[in-house]
Amino acid sequence: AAAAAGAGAVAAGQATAQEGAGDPNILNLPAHSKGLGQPVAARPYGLPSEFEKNLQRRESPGLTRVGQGSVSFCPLQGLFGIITPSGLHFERHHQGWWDIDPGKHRLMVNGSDASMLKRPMVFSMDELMRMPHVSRMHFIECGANTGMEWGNAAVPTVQYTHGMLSCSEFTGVPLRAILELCGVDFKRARFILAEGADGSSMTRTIPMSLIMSGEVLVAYGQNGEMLRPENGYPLRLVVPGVQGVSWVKYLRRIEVGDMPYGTKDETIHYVDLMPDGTHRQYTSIQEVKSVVTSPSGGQVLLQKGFHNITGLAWSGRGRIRRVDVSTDGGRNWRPARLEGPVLAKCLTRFNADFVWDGQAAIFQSRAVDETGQIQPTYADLRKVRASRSIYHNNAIQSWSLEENGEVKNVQV
Amino acid sequence: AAAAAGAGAVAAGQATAQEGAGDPNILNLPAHSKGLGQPVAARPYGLPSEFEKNLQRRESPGLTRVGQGSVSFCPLQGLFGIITPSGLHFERHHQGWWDIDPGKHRLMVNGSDASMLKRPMVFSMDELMRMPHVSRMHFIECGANTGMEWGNAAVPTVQYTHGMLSCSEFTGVPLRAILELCGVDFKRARFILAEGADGSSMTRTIPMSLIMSGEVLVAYGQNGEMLRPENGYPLRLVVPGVQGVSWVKYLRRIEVGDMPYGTKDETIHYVDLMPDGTHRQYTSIQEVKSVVTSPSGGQVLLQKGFHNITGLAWSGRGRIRRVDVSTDGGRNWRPARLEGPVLAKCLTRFNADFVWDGQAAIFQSRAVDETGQIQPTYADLRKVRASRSIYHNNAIQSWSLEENGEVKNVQV
Amino acid sequence: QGTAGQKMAESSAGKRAALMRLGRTATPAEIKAWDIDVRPDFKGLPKGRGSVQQGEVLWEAQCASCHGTFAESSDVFTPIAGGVTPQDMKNGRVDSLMPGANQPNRTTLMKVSTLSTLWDYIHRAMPWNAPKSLSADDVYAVTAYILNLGNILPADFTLSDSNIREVQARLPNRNGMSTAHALWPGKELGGIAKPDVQGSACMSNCRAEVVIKSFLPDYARNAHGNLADQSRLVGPSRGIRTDSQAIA
Amino acid sequence: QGTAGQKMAESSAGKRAALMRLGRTATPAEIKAWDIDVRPDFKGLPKGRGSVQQGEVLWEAQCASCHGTFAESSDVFTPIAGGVTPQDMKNGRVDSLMPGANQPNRTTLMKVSTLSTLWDYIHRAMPWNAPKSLSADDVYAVTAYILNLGNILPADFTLSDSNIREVQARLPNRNGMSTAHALWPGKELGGIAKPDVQGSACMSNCRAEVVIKSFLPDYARNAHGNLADQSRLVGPSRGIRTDSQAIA
Ligand code: HEC
Ligand code: HEC
Ligand SMILES: [Ca+2]
Ligand SMILES: [Ca+2]
Ligand SMILES: [Ca+2]
Ligand SMILES: [Ca+2]
Ligand SMILES: [Ca+2]
Ligand SMILES: [Ca+2]
Ligand SMILES: [Co+2]
Ligand SMILES: [Co+2]
Repeated sequence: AAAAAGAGAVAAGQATAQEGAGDPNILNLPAHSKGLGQPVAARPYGLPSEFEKNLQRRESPGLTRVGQGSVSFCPLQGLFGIITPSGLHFERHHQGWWDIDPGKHRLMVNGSDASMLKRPMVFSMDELMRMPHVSRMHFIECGANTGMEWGNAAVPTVQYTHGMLSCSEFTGVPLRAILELCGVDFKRARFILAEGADGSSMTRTIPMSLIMSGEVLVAYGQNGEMLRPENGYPLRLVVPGVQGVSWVKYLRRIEVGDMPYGTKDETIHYVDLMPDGTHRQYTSIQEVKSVVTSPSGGQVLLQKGFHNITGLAWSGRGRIRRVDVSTDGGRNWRPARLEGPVLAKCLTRFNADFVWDGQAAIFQSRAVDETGQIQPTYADLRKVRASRSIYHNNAIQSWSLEENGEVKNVQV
Repeated sequence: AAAAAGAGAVAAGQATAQEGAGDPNILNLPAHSKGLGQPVAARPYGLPSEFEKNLQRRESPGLTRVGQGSVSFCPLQGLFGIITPSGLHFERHHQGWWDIDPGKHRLMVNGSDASMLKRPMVFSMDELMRMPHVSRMHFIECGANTGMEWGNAAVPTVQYTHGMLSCSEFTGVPLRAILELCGVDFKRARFILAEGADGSSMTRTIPMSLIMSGEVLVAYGQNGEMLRPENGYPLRLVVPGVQGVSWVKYLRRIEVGDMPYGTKDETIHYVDLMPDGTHRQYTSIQEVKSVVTSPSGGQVLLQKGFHNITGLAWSGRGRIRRVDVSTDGGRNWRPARLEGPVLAKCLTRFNADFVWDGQAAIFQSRAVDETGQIQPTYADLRKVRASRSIYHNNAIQSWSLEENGEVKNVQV
Repeated sequence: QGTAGQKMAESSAGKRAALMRLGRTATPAEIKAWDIDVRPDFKGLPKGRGSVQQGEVLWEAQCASCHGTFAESSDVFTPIAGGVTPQDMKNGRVDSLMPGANQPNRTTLMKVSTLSTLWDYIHRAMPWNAPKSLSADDVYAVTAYILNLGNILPADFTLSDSNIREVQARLPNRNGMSTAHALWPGKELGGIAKPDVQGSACMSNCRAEVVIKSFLPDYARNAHGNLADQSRLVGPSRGIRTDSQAIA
Repeated sequence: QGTAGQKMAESSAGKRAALMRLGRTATPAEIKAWDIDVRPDFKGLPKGRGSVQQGEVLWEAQCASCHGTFAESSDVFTPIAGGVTPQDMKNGRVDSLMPGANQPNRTTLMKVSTLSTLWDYIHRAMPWNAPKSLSADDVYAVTAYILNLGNILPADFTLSDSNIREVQARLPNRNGMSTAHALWPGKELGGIAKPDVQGSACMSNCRAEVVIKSFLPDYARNAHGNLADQSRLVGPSRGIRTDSQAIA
């Protein structure tokens, strides 16, 4: 078996324990203090430092069998704040991703029958981008996030347990405004079908009540620029609070209708198996959830002493009201500090102090949203939904800190 | 002279004026609807679409003579919302940029004399990243932004008039907390010197009152990941509301002292020449300002009819309270819609409706901040500061829409 | 040049009229090209027919390479056929979905409750590497063949738009779906208002003892590459080494 | 393994003590290596000396290639010498900074009000491609030479830490700086509380007529590359073509 490398085994760039005249990194001026660097616009579109290459999106070995119908996970263990760098946004494709020419992309709106709307319509990107738009920060989480953990601790790091989660500022047109232009009969048309333009032509049913609230966006912007190809360039649906599969990418068509559509990804997948053998269909909301991202599984703390516990909280039902943190596996809790801004259906970053005395500890976080929903333990969750649901696992995550500094994924 | 190309001269991907059976882009299914795309993690760190290559950071020809002591401007004409994609963040280097090994980087805190603090200290990145941190969204604007326009309309697009402006979520440790660890005598030490590790070892004096407020951060995070090398990786000072040159990159040292430091970039540059021949020294705050980013100079509107006027507003004194928009060169104004969240010392995106009837128009925006400061006209500004100040031009920008659809930079 | 017009405060009617000029009416041919969805009530289903035997030919030529000759393969995806019984077809509920049924896989036929779903999906997305290449008749045929592989249709069956409702009534899991939950963000499906799971707000002494019930086994810890390469090179921690040297 | 400790609610004293263990005392040698700044009151200035003549040799070898033999070049940066008069040295105010003075450039010597600034900057950043390579004596010498090029010091002068205050008193623009403004975010500099410029909140009929006073000339419009290549390929607008074909 593996000999866990303790804190001492890691070569750390500590400023501590300085001997003699001082640190050679200070005494011998580095090349960058004594020379001329690179010019502006050396990279007209910039990239992270070479020293940051370890933070990548990665597949979970064995989870999926083909790359075009797979997932790459976001490296939450190394991220700060609430905005996910677009280059590290998690990916979920069902038939591969494309870089679509936006000049040729079209959005069609039609009805399941002609009486659903006054006029079926076609819009170009030029036209959609002329409409009044809004920008909003929202998380997107795959319904299957943390799905591998329903039965037991299965994967080593927060990238794999929770990395089908990202958060961006999205810019686009409220779908409601587009439907109004088409003269939709909102009394009859209580559902829409959103359809993508990729090979899978992903389809999902979206509730009209959410569209009426103005929250659902036909989005082209993400973190200030256009959507990335992996995230649906040039057009995707943004369905705040709802699982990622409904945020249809490469959006080509909206159909309004009077019943749900029973598509493959709401009948054969993204259905939640309950203990009575039935599947829950059209489960959509991502319920209140949180996770400590540091310290987290696969990390080794370098030293005893002060550490900042940090993590993310979110709820598909609205704002995060509070987050509590435990360092003893859930016996005792104390409130974490929320970093602002705290926005609805958006990631919220939390922090808490921790002084490591060298003893074992178990880190947990527990979020509460503005509707009063409290994140459940695995026991709470399994009591109702057992452990075969695959989707919508929002249980409290436990990370065990061992005396040698290694942090491991456990369930208590 | 140049014959301006009108709206008709531009080949536009309009969904309008469809003839016959329909649009071939719909009737003939595109390759991406009939094939298998690329796998996940094909790009472990993603990039924008190939179709977005026109949005780059660029130098302004003739403005500077060497690339390592130059500026690259952010393409504001194509951005959405308030977050600037880190790859398009404006650059200003004085002696070139570096990609510094964070394991070897150190932060020193010392005093101008020994009585200023109890203990001069050295911190590694490992240690700084263990301290309690915050994440905050702030704009950064070069003091010389719009500097080329003090005398007259000089450059064609908003990238060059206003592109030394960006906005990010920054993560780091309040400098105050670090100074407290060193036992700084806050009564005597009313100034700090911040110093970088690059060739220029950029130095700037920062007021202790701003540090005491907790706003000034020793930051390592930007938009969820580490700072980009061009923006100071692994450590930079974040000084909200204050001109970019004070946000010292590659931060290596903080000295506390009892008088300002009169550094090169606060004595020979970043000093504002007034009509009486004196220079204002230590001008720091970026005052209330806004600009319409679309329609803006160098653009050609494709069609008459509805257009969304959009732009950015910001103030170094706090939150934006309101933005007004004019389409007749400032004779008449109406309130713009502010997109949320509206945060202190952060960009605020505004929008307003505009129906183009084919006539000429002049677009302007005017911001008001929470302290009641109202963005001035060029006449207001020049009455007090004339036109040789170079720095801190926050005048109202005018864009003239001609009948052929071209938008040009003008001053009224 | 240079005189400024007055285009102030457009009335909302004026704005609406201007917005109405964006976009255009979709032509019938365009709608036909893109409106391919088939609903659970079979709205959208094109006329056509295809036999199990035609389906078999098609399957072996265009599907079996990925899904296996008997639709049993999990080489590229979960198995399609298997796990359903004649009893299930009667009840419309699949027994092997019950806890303890010891069914290794949840196959497509164990789950699918609406036949439209299968038809629609194959039509829009299969074969995976050549989606939307099948004719309507092809889709009827191959759907029939899949159902035959699941012993839901006999070998001499021909599936068509006129008998598809009867076949729907044979689907093993047709009664296996529920919308009685609080995870749909609206009232369109009925559902229930109150979420089914709630945590506890307890702050101290919330449990007598903390027992670790599941501990990540070493082989799982070490099955995700070298974790030391997946963590930043500075900060409060490093990634644990799980390369072959470290775990030797 | 697996028992959970109790590390609740650390006292703020405990937290402070733990934080205090981060970082360490800087050694004197380290401070010496990095604390190189020189303040306006010359705190931080190392002892040393250098003559105008030594400076000339150094200048020609290491500086003139970029700044010109007479520090007049604007090839890589704005000129360093020029634009100051004996009268300015008396007054401590540079006349050529006055409006209408018709001075083509604002040189370094026209602006610099504190000699420490020049010394500090040359010491930390010059030569541009080999910063921090000069000895203290070198910096004294080359600073003296620059001042000589500006006719502020005679050719036989030797600048040192003991006479630098006297030279400071000769700087042409030493009285040319003001902190009487509202752009410093604190009270440390005195300054004034009320911003000097305020706009108008007028909403209608704010001006009788709108006259375009400055219109971007065509050559300036076309001097920034092809603007059509600097704008997105979709959206409400395109970039105007300013390539050679379009403007032929
Ligand atoms: C090149 C490989 C390949 C070929 C050929 C192929 N498929 Fe598939 N099939 C897949 C993959 C991969 C998926 C899962 C797609 C996803 O991730 O949504 C799939 C999914 C399916 C599903 C849905 C199963 C479920 O449970 O979601 C059906 C039904 C199906 N295929 C039928 C067919 C038929 C019929 C053909 C031939 C006409 C065919 N396939 C050809 C790879 C293939
Ligand atoms: C390779 C080119 C190069 C060489 C060699 C060089 N310089 Fe410079 N110098 C520059 C540039 C470029 C700047 C402006 C840096 C910036 O953007 O802040 C500059 C700035 C200066 C300034 C500040 C001027 C101002 O107004 O800000 C002084 C003083 C100066 N140099 C003196 C020297 C001296 C003395 C030497 C030789 C010991 C020297 N330079 C060698 C390129 C050079
Ligand atoms: Ca339909
Ligand atoms: Ca766990
Ligand atoms: Ca000093
Ligand atoms: Ca202008
Ligand atoms: Ca139209
Ligand atoms: Ca220490
Ligand atoms: Co998913
Ligand atoms: Co600047």
